[in-house]
Amino acid sequence: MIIKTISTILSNEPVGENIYRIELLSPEISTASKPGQFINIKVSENLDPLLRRPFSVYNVIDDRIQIIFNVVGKATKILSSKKVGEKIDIIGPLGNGFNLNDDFDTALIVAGGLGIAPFPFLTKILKEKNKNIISLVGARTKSQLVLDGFVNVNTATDDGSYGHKGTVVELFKLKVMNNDIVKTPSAFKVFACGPIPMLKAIIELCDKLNLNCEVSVEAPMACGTGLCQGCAVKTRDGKYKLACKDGPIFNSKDILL
Amino acid sequence: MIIKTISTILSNEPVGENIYRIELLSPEISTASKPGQFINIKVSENLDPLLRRPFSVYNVIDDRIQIIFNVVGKATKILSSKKVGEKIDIIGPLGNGFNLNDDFDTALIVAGGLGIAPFPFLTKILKEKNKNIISLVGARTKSQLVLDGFVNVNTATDDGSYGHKGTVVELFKLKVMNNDIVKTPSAFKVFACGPIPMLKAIIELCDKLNLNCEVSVEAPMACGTGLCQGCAVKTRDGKYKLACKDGPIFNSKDILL
Amino acid sequence: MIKTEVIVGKLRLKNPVLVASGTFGYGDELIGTIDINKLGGIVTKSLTLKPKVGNPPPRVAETPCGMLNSIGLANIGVDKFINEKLPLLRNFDTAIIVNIAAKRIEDYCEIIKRLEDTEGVSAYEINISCPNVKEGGLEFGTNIEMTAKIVNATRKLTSKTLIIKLTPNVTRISEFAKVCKEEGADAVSLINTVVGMAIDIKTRKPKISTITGGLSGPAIKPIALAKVFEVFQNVDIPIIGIGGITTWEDAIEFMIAGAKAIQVGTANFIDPNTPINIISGIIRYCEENKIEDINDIVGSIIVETFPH
Amino acid sequence: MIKTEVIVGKLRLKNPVLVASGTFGYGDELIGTIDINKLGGIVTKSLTLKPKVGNPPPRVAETPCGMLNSIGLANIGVDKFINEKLPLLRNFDTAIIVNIAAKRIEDYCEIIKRLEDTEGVSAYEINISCPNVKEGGLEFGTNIEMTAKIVNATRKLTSKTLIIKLTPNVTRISEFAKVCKEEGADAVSLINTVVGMAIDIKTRKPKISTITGGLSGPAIKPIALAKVFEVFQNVDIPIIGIGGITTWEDAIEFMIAGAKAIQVGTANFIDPNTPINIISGIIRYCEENKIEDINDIVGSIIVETFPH
Ligand SMILES: Cc1cc2nc3c(=O)[nH]c(=O)nc-3n(C[C@H](O)[C@H](O)[C@H](O)COP(=O)(O)OP(=O)(O)OC[C@H]3O[C@@H](n4cnc5c(N)ncnc54)[C@H](O)[C@@H]3O)c2cc1C
Ligand SMILES: Cc1cc2nc3c(=O)[nH]c(=O)nc-3n(C[C@H](O)[C@H](O)[C@H](O)COP(=O)(O)OP(=O)(O)OC[C@H]3O[C@@H](n4cnc5c(N)ncnc54)[C@H](O)[C@@H]3O)c2cc1C
Ligand SMILES: Cc1cc2nc3c(=O)[nH]c(=O)nc-3n(C[C@H](O)[C@H](O)[C@H](O)COP(=O)(O)O)c2cc1C
Ligand SMILES: Cc1cc2nc3c(=O)[nH]c(=O)nc-3n(C[C@H](O)[C@H](O)[C@H](O)COP(=O)(O)O)c2cc1C
Ligand code: FES
Ligand code: FES
Repeated sequence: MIIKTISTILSNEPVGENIYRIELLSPEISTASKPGQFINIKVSENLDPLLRRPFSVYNVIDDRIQIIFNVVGKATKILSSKKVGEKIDIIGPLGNGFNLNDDFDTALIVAGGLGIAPFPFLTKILKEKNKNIISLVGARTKSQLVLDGFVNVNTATDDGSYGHKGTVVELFKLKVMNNDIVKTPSAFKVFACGPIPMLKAIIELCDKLNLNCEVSVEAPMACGTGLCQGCAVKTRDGKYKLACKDGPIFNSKDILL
Repeated sequence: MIIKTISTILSNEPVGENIYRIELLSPEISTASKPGQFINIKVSENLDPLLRRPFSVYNVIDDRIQIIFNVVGKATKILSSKKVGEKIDIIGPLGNGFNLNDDFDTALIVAGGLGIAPFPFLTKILKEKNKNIISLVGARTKSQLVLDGFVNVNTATDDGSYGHKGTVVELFKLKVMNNDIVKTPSAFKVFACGPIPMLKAIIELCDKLNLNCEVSVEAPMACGTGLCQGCAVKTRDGKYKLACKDGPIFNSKDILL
Repeated sequence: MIKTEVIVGKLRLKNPVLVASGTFGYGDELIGTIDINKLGGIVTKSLTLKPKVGNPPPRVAETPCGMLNSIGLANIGVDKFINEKLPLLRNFDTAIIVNIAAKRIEDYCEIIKRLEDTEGVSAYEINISCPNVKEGGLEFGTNIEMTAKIVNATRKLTSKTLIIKLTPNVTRISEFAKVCKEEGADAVSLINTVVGMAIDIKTRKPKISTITGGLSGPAIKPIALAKVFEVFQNVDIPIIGIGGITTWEDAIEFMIAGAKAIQVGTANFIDPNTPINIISGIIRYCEENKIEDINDIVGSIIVETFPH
Repeated sequence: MIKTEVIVGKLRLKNPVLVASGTFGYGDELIGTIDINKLGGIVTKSLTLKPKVGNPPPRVAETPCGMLNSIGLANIGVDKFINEKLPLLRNFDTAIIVNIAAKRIEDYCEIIKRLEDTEGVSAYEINISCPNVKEGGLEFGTNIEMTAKIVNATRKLTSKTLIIKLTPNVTRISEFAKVCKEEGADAVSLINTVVGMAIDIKTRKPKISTITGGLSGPAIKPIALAKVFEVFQNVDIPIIGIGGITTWEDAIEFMIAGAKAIQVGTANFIDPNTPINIISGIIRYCEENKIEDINDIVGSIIVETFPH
């Protein structure tokens, strides 16, 4: 069920370099959301920017929903300047969300850059399910690391300003090799979100190690609701799936990035 | 000299039904402005609305400039919701302004609806020049009459809720006929601003009475600076003048509305 | 009570507001989200004879007040539509207009034959104007002889309302509309998307995998409106207006310019309730302007001079 | 130091950023407001043989991310331009490209003859694509034989750079560019405005006195870019890109698509400093991307497949 609602902004604050977190009042969407899903926001009443913009559900707290975003273009710039009390038109929850019914003991969360977005909510639900969690979070530099809502965190920064110096993929390799994961792969499930090159690398590693892995995939979207067929993601059998409906969460075995 | 500046909004308040007044800090434009001129405002940093919107200089107070406007479409809606302290991109002062060098003792100001806009500033300057002033102001209804800055005011409302019941044109006829204007037309100068049908009627009457008359003409504008040739106003010799450069103030003898 | 029914060919629409092909799936995507029964009609995603996976990503990109798309007619194929979608759609009290695309005339015909054997199709819209497929598509829609042949061939196969969807990417669209009329089409719908392009200056690659794509949305509204008026002035055939319609005011503009019905496309992506809001807006406009029959708006433009 | 000079025909431009015809007056309007010497060049308002008063109002209307205009080539005529404007313009260190419009081939020729006798003209831009005049204008620009004749006739009269300004309102713009090349034109500039329309639903009258007008502004940028790329791919002739360019990023997009120079039109109305800002933006882009010569951007698009 898709819910369209005019939601009130409860807070909007910078939480990192060029990174903002917005909290929205939306009882209906909060209740209906699952980790990995997203909401689609119309940031302006005018025609520019025209289309809605998709943002992962960062967290759900009672009747409130949070998003976190990087200011990269005009819509995110407008969002970053929204004031508390302003209203905003949102549709959600959209997409499929992570599958938590697999048989695994330990969740291995891998986030690169704003790929952190879906994980505080996922972490919360995993904790409720008593899963072990290992979090690997990478960013370009310390000021862009936002670690709220993560547990058992290992960090990597490109410039070495915090944690491991290097990418989160390298960190993943390190952790996986020094761990018993390679011995008992079935006990683990990887959840990854981040830029396409990072996801590609993680998928390749998971393929090699035969690890169960789900990734959150970003694709340019026009509708977010399955109407336009715009958000195609290539599948391993040479067809396409829709990031907005069949995804944004895909099993790594299904897709070809 | 055209000045383009990013100006701070000092106040924005409703002053009538659907009517707002904004005060802007702009020392350069304030100093340079003459009554009858206008400023051209980019209300949004985004591409919709695209073009600037022209507004008469309502008043100048020291280093501040005021405009007054009716909410009629998307740009004026956005303007009405601007907060104190926000910045706004303006160009001005534009256009020619009223000619106050004519030989007249008494100014007869005629304003219909938001046609009041240029007159508080004009009134101020006329007072400095020790002219007599008679003001005729018309609106649809009382709640749309904004009389600040006028002196010696006679009002008309379509619904009779305040002053004469009827149009400002009727009021003009009444006043002119009951006055010595017809006898000594050269002592008077009419300054009119309002909707086209009103201006047409006033011009016709002034023609008949041989009254010196200047009108402020609104035409759809793209640039406001003489670049586009968009704001054509027909002249009596079958050519066109530009409302933004040759106007918006025209002698009633020159144009054909 | 405002009379909102309009007639296009043999097709009675309870109101003039349709949803455009490719912007509403097969009509089933939003069941439960919006009240389908309120729509004048649904135009399905273009169906081809065989299923098509469509073009590689990226398939969409935003442009000023518009968007580019190159979906490449990704669709489930006519048979699956008949078996899986049509049975659902039949239950709704709205017109089902099946949009058809093909690479060859024979394929257009074969699709119609298969659909003629089923229940629930109200009319056909023949897409000869998709800019995003290698064969068929624009090549047909910019070629007047080919247009004539397709209309002629499909007309023979059905007595249902036959609507031809035209492309704006031609010098004189009214010449195409004229041929459609001559060959027996009941109506034309215009416009399909305008060929457009965008480049990512960081990668220097086109933002759409097929380099160019189809431009839609408010940006093209003035273009669409001019095309509608051109056809209205020059050809006596019912027109369905499409292009950037986002508000009820937009819809009224198209009707004043000569459109008997309109389709909402890109605006569905922003708000799936757009068509419903447009319907109520039109009714309000009629009430306020004391228009009893919506048809009185159609072509009611007041012009003093004539365009050149 | 980035090399910003580009060469179009025989014309050396110190940078690729020009202002478009009809959006910058005769170049004298903004003297004192912006630094004219920084511009790559000025394209004048279209000049006709005799002065023209232009079309009746309303002449402009805003549309989503764009505007319609129907100025009707209001201009002071070539003689007054030569006597009153050119002497001023000559003083600036920028290319002066005189844009010419006419109803008859002989008039195009006569205008060029008069201009050939004066000093200060850097190049000609022949407008065969104005949508807002009854004769000439679009009728020329959508007719390939007429296009050939005009280029042929004007080419004979001057050894200066001859640029032909094309209309997007045709099925295949590259066919027109090809003819221009064959007849000896040095370059093509594209695009002129797109035919469009808007209606005031209160009065049911067109918002533009001539019913249709020319659509310009960001809305048409994707269309213009597709046309530039179509010509770049198919015809070996220098291209000047025009259409919706508002930011330096837009300008870079056009250059990547194949434009050697670009013109800023509607954006001048919003901010007359746009061209200057674009020039500095392009230079910054070159610096950041270690591009030493601006010409290296031209046509540097990376494409895997080819458009259809
Ligand atoms: C399912 C989904 C969930 C997302 N969740 C988040 C999130 O939680 N936090 C967050 O910061 N961002 C998220 N994004 C990306 C976010 O939607 C874009 O950053 C946003 O749309 C940019 O809008 P803009 O107008 O500011 O930038 P634009 O001006 O539209 O673009 C600026 C730059 O970002 C790129 N870009 C724009 N949209 C996308 C996109 N959808 N995918 C990849 N690149 C894009 C453009 O190519 C351009 O380089 C998500 C995207 C998807 C599809
Ligand atoms: C020189 C000049 C001075 C002006 N001074 C004032 C002023 O002091 N106060 C004020 O309230 N308004 C003034 N106006 C009119 C003002 O510019 C328009 O109301 C404004 O541009 C509307 O913008 P919008 O986006 O809100 O409405 P839009 O959505 O653009 O239009 C809404 C409605 O207003 C009409 N409209 C829009 N622009 C104009 C125009 N320029 N002339 C006539 N009708 C128009 C449209 O046709 C439409 O019906 C002035 C206009 C000019 C040319
Ligand atoms: C994502 C997308 C997919 C489309 N798919 C089709 C299609 O399959 N068949 C078709 O005839 N038109 C298709 N169109 C064109 C629309 O039906 C419509 O003609 C066009 O988008 C203009 O209308 P709009 O501006 O309201 O979107 C598509 C448009 C979009 C944006
Ligand atoms: C108000 C206006 C007047 C124009 N006048 C002319 C003209 O006289 N001659 C001409 O060749 N093009 C004319 N044009 C077209 C522009 O030069 C340009 O080709 C077009 O506007 C597209 O560019 P833009 O989107 O940057 O404005 C005019 C455009 C506008 C908006
Ligand atoms: S974004 Fe439209 S189908 Fe996924
Ligand atoms: S508004 Fe452009 S010339 Fe007057």
